[in-house]
Amino acid sequence: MFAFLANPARFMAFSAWAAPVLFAGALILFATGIPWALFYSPPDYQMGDTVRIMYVHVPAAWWSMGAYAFMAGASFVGLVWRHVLADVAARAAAPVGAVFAAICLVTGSLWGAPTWGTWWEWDGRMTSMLVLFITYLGYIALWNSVEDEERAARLAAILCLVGAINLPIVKFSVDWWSTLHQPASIMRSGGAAINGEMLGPLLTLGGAYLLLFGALTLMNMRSAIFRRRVESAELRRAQS
Amino acid sequence: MSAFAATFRRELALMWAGGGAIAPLGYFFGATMLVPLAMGPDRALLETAGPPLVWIAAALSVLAMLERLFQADLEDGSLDQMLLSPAPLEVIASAKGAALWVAIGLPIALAGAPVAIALQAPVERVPLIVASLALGTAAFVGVGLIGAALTASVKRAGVLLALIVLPLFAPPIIFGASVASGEEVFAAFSILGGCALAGAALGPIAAAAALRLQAE
Amino acid sequence: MSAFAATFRRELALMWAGGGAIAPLGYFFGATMLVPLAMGPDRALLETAGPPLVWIAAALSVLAMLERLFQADLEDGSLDQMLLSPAPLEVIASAKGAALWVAIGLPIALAGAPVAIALQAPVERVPLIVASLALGTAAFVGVGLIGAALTASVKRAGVLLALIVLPLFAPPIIFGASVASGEEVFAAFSILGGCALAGAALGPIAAAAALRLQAE
Amino acid sequence: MSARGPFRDKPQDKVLIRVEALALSRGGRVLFENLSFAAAPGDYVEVQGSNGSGKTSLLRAVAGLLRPRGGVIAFEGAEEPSLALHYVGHANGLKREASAREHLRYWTGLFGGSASEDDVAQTLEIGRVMDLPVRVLSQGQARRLALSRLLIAPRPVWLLDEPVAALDDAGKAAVNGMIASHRATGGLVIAAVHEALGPAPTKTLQVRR
Amino acid sequence: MSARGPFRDKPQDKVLIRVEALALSRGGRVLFENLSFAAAPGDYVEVQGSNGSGKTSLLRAVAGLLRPRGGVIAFEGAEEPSLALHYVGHANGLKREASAREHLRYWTGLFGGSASEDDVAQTLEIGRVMDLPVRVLSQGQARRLALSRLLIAPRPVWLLDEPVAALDDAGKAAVNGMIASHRATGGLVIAAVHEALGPAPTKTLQVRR
Ligand code: HEM
Ligand SMILES: Nc1ncnc2c1ncn2[C@@H]1O[C@H](COP(=O)(O)OP(=O)(O)OP(=O)(O)O)[C@@H](O)[C@H]1O
Ligand SMILES: Nc1ncnc2c1ncn2[C@@H]1O[C@H](COP(=O)(O)OP(=O)(O)OP(=O)(O)O)[C@@H](O)[C@H]1O
Ligand SMILES: [Mg+2]
Ligand SMILES: [Mg+2]
Repeated sequence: MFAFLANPARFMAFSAWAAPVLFAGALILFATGIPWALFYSPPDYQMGDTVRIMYVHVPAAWWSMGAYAFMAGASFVGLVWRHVLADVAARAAAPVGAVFAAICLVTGSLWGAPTWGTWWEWDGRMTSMLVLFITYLGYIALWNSVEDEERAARLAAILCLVGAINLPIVKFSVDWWSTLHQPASIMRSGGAAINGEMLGPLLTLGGAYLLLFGALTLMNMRSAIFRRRVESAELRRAQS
Repeated sequence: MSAFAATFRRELALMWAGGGAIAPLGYFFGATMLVPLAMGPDRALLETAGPPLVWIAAALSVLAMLERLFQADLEDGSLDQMLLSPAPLEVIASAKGAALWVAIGLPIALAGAPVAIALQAPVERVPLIVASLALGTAAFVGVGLIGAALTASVKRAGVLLALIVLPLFAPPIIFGASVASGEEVFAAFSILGGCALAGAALGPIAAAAALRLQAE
Repeated sequence: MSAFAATFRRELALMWAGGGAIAPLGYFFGATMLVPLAMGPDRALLETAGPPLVWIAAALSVLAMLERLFQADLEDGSLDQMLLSPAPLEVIASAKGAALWVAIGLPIALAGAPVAIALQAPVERVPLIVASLALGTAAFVGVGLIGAALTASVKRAGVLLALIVLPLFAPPIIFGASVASGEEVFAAFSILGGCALAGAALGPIAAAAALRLQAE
Repeated sequence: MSARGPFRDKPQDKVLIRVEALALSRGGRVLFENLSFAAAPGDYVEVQGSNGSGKTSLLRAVAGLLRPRGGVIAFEGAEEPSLALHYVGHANGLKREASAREHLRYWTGLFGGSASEDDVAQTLEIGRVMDLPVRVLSQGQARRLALSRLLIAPRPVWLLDEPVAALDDAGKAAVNGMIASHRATGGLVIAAVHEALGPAPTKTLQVRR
Repeated sequence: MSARGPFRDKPQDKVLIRVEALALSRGGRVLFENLSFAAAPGDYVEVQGSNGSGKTSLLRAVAGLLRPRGGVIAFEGAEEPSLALHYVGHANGLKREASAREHLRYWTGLFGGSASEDDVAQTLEIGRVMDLPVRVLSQGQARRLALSRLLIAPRPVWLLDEPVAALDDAGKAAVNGMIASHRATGGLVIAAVHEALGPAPTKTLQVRR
């Protein structure tokens, strides 16, 4: 598929209908997932209704890591095969991933207040998530502070690959430091260990976040490509 | 436009050239983030050690900007032009100081709020911490001007600078930290204000005197 | 003399030009000196908070040296010469890293002993702290090379650099601090060693890749 | 370049420079001793000498940036000594990240000038790069920007250290034009050069070790 | 300067440079397009053009420091491409705090040279300042030090950007001598200049916007 989309013109044609479709899909999943999570799923026997924050928190956590993994893949492709579209994709995904990471941090912190009695603790998972968030900021800042786009793309790709070391740390932090945060109960070997009635809305919302991520990234990519076209048209006009 | 305004404007633009007002905060946030990483998540410990550490981070953030403050001017020939300007060098030095404070002291003071909370300071003390950071960074900048001017012609000045400046940072840190931890707030505040005033008044004068010796 | 040796020697000489080996320590001692000032003389607090803070000071000392590591080379034209040298840029970058570590990592590790004692660490733990600081600063330098190379052409790079580098400093700090406070020493040590190795191996490669993009 | 430079707005002081028995040393080594000369309004003094002979040091001493080892340097007729001179040295005094326009604006504030940026830019033909950061300017463009300081605020004495280094022929002509109109209004120019600039010097100083 | 330069120790590669349809752009602006030329061993190519026309950019592209927008730059006959060239640009590549001698020693290691420091210093007449830090050198002395890189290790191609900027007459003569003996041993020189150096160029490139 990547080879197919590698051509910017074909990509523009594809994304012109793919982005709205993904967006619509995301809306539908949100429309089913949110009421399901808020009204039709059971409260937790320990945490009561606050457990509903989970439906925002956990998908955001998943896809902030997913977005970074996507960026790392795209950066690799961009570095090795010098593919412009890969650079654009990596850059386009970053703000979305950063917002997901911020949502995860904020909701986690909101959730922590009633359940753990603290807004913030420096446990391994929270810390590594914060590190991931900062890495996102650094990545975006690096892109913005180098003028030449091609150079910015390569520099940012190097940073992205180096920062990818943090992903396994986020994922496995709960196993390495047994502290406050929940260990993985869904994505773990041996199958999910969570109440099925909670699993349904959680997975629905996970899908909704994914589609949203896809839609926003495609839209960012499209606007970046449009901007480049406008700029090079202006350049040509200025030079003729 | 006066020499003060022109210098202030240019310095601020140069300091912000990197990435807007967000930029200076990175160092501060970064430095404070290291604290709990290193100390572990022990809540009680953070609660006592945290707020003072905000002050250390603020001091080091200012310090990080000082090394090249006048050194760069010396190397690229800008210092010659400042010396030849009809405006007193004291005015120019204080414009540089003011720009430094706006570029880094003020954002640090504002950023002090979330950081203090993350480091477990009680919420009602946060406005006090912000105000004291604003005063304290002004004192740091005043003292820092002197150190930066003294070491402008020294190779790898950074460390000599730290040796000169950090002892002078001590009083604001001590009283700032005591504001942050809620002890004798009023007395500490007035001393902090005194430090800031003294720094703002004496810093540019001493710095100008040192700078006049640096050209050759 | 090989390109590695020549670069190493020159960089070391330039870093020490300021005031001999004493110089880089000033920042470190200064930064750690601020700690008791800010926290007050409470012995129990210092005992728990002190050793980790040695790590923060070490991280910030390395950070302070990074901003101009490659930026100065880019501005004065030295980077062009490095790119044109027949020696691989990776070798040159690692020579710069090695010099940085000898100039600042090693002295900090040694200085860690008196500082840890001053901050009330138990004496029998001091050799461990020294060894872990030596490993940890090596990891900092490796990561720092990457950050410095990525930001070499950026205006006011300092803060972007901190943003990029400090998150990657987190693992050595966490495990270094756990050595300092005597928890799970063996596991922490091997992870620290891993960080140092990874930094020393990957740092110069990534830095060289970034540097090749910086000339224009 | 416009014949009526922007510096013509105010009539300027007529300043006379008198240097007597000047001795300079650098790092403990004596560069020269017993150099005397005088320069009057309208004069163009050329300083010549081999590399390292002390031309730059002489100019910096006259500018007051380098303390002489001995002798007298007097500016006579300067009402306000701090408004007496401009110095353009080897170092351009530019910041890599600031644009040409920002530099002009800064100097206007620093030196109290009233010249229009665009006039100045036109004289030195840097209009096209006014909004680029200095980092990307070519060597000659940066030198022109440094020279544009001369036009920002009027000063009777110009001290120029190899002013046309890195300039092309058009640039050299522009500098010669600036010097000519400066002298015509009673200005005084001392320039250190390796190759004669163009105008016949009223006086030539040979700096020799 | 000694007729037998220190670079004569090994016989050097004969390198031929072929540039075809070269197009350069800076910051999105095209400097020139469709520049072609070839230079053979013994050639001296002079690059001319006004300030900001792209001379420096051309040299940097040939050195491989600037990626061209289009076209071909080929070094033919270079056995080891990384040993093909020396580049002396506007920036001297010197550290303020290191002495001249330390620089020569560093370059010897960096470029793998075998020339004696003192021979090199003698050719460029900087022997007297060898142990001073660059910070205190005069402009011309620093430029001479930068040029001494050319003699540290043999390279068939020399790319020189205004090599004699800030040099006095003796310095210019020394550079001309170096170029002559380099060409005599099959070397190739491309120099960007504002004023012809001295040797009659085999080829003159006009860079024009
Ligand atoms: C700011 C603080 C927090 C951060 C940064 C954070 C971060 C994360 C991350 C990164 C994940 C994804 C784990 C994975 O898929 O491997 C996650 C999952 C989860 N978090 Fe949090 N969290 C925070 C606070 C909380 C709180 C306060 C609670 C509840 C008491 C909580 C409950 C959960 C649960 C139940 C999961 C799902 C675990 C799973 O099934 O994998 N989190 N969190
Ligand atoms: N600290 C010092 N110790 C020893 N010598 C010094 C010191 N500072 C400067 N010098 C010497 O003093 C002289 C200064 O010369 P100056 O810069 O005035 O020369 P110049 O005539 O302008 O030369 P150029 O034509 O190269 O610009 C040089 O020879 C320099 O080496
Ligand atoms: N990022 C950029 N944006 C716009 N223009 C740029 C950028 N970078 C370089 N330039 C322009 O490209 C040209 C580069 O010229 P270059 O340095 O090659 O000139 P040159 O012929 O060597 O001039 P000089 O004789 O002054 O040394 C200049 O006009 C410069 O302003
Ligand atoms: Mg000179
Ligand atoms: Mg040029």
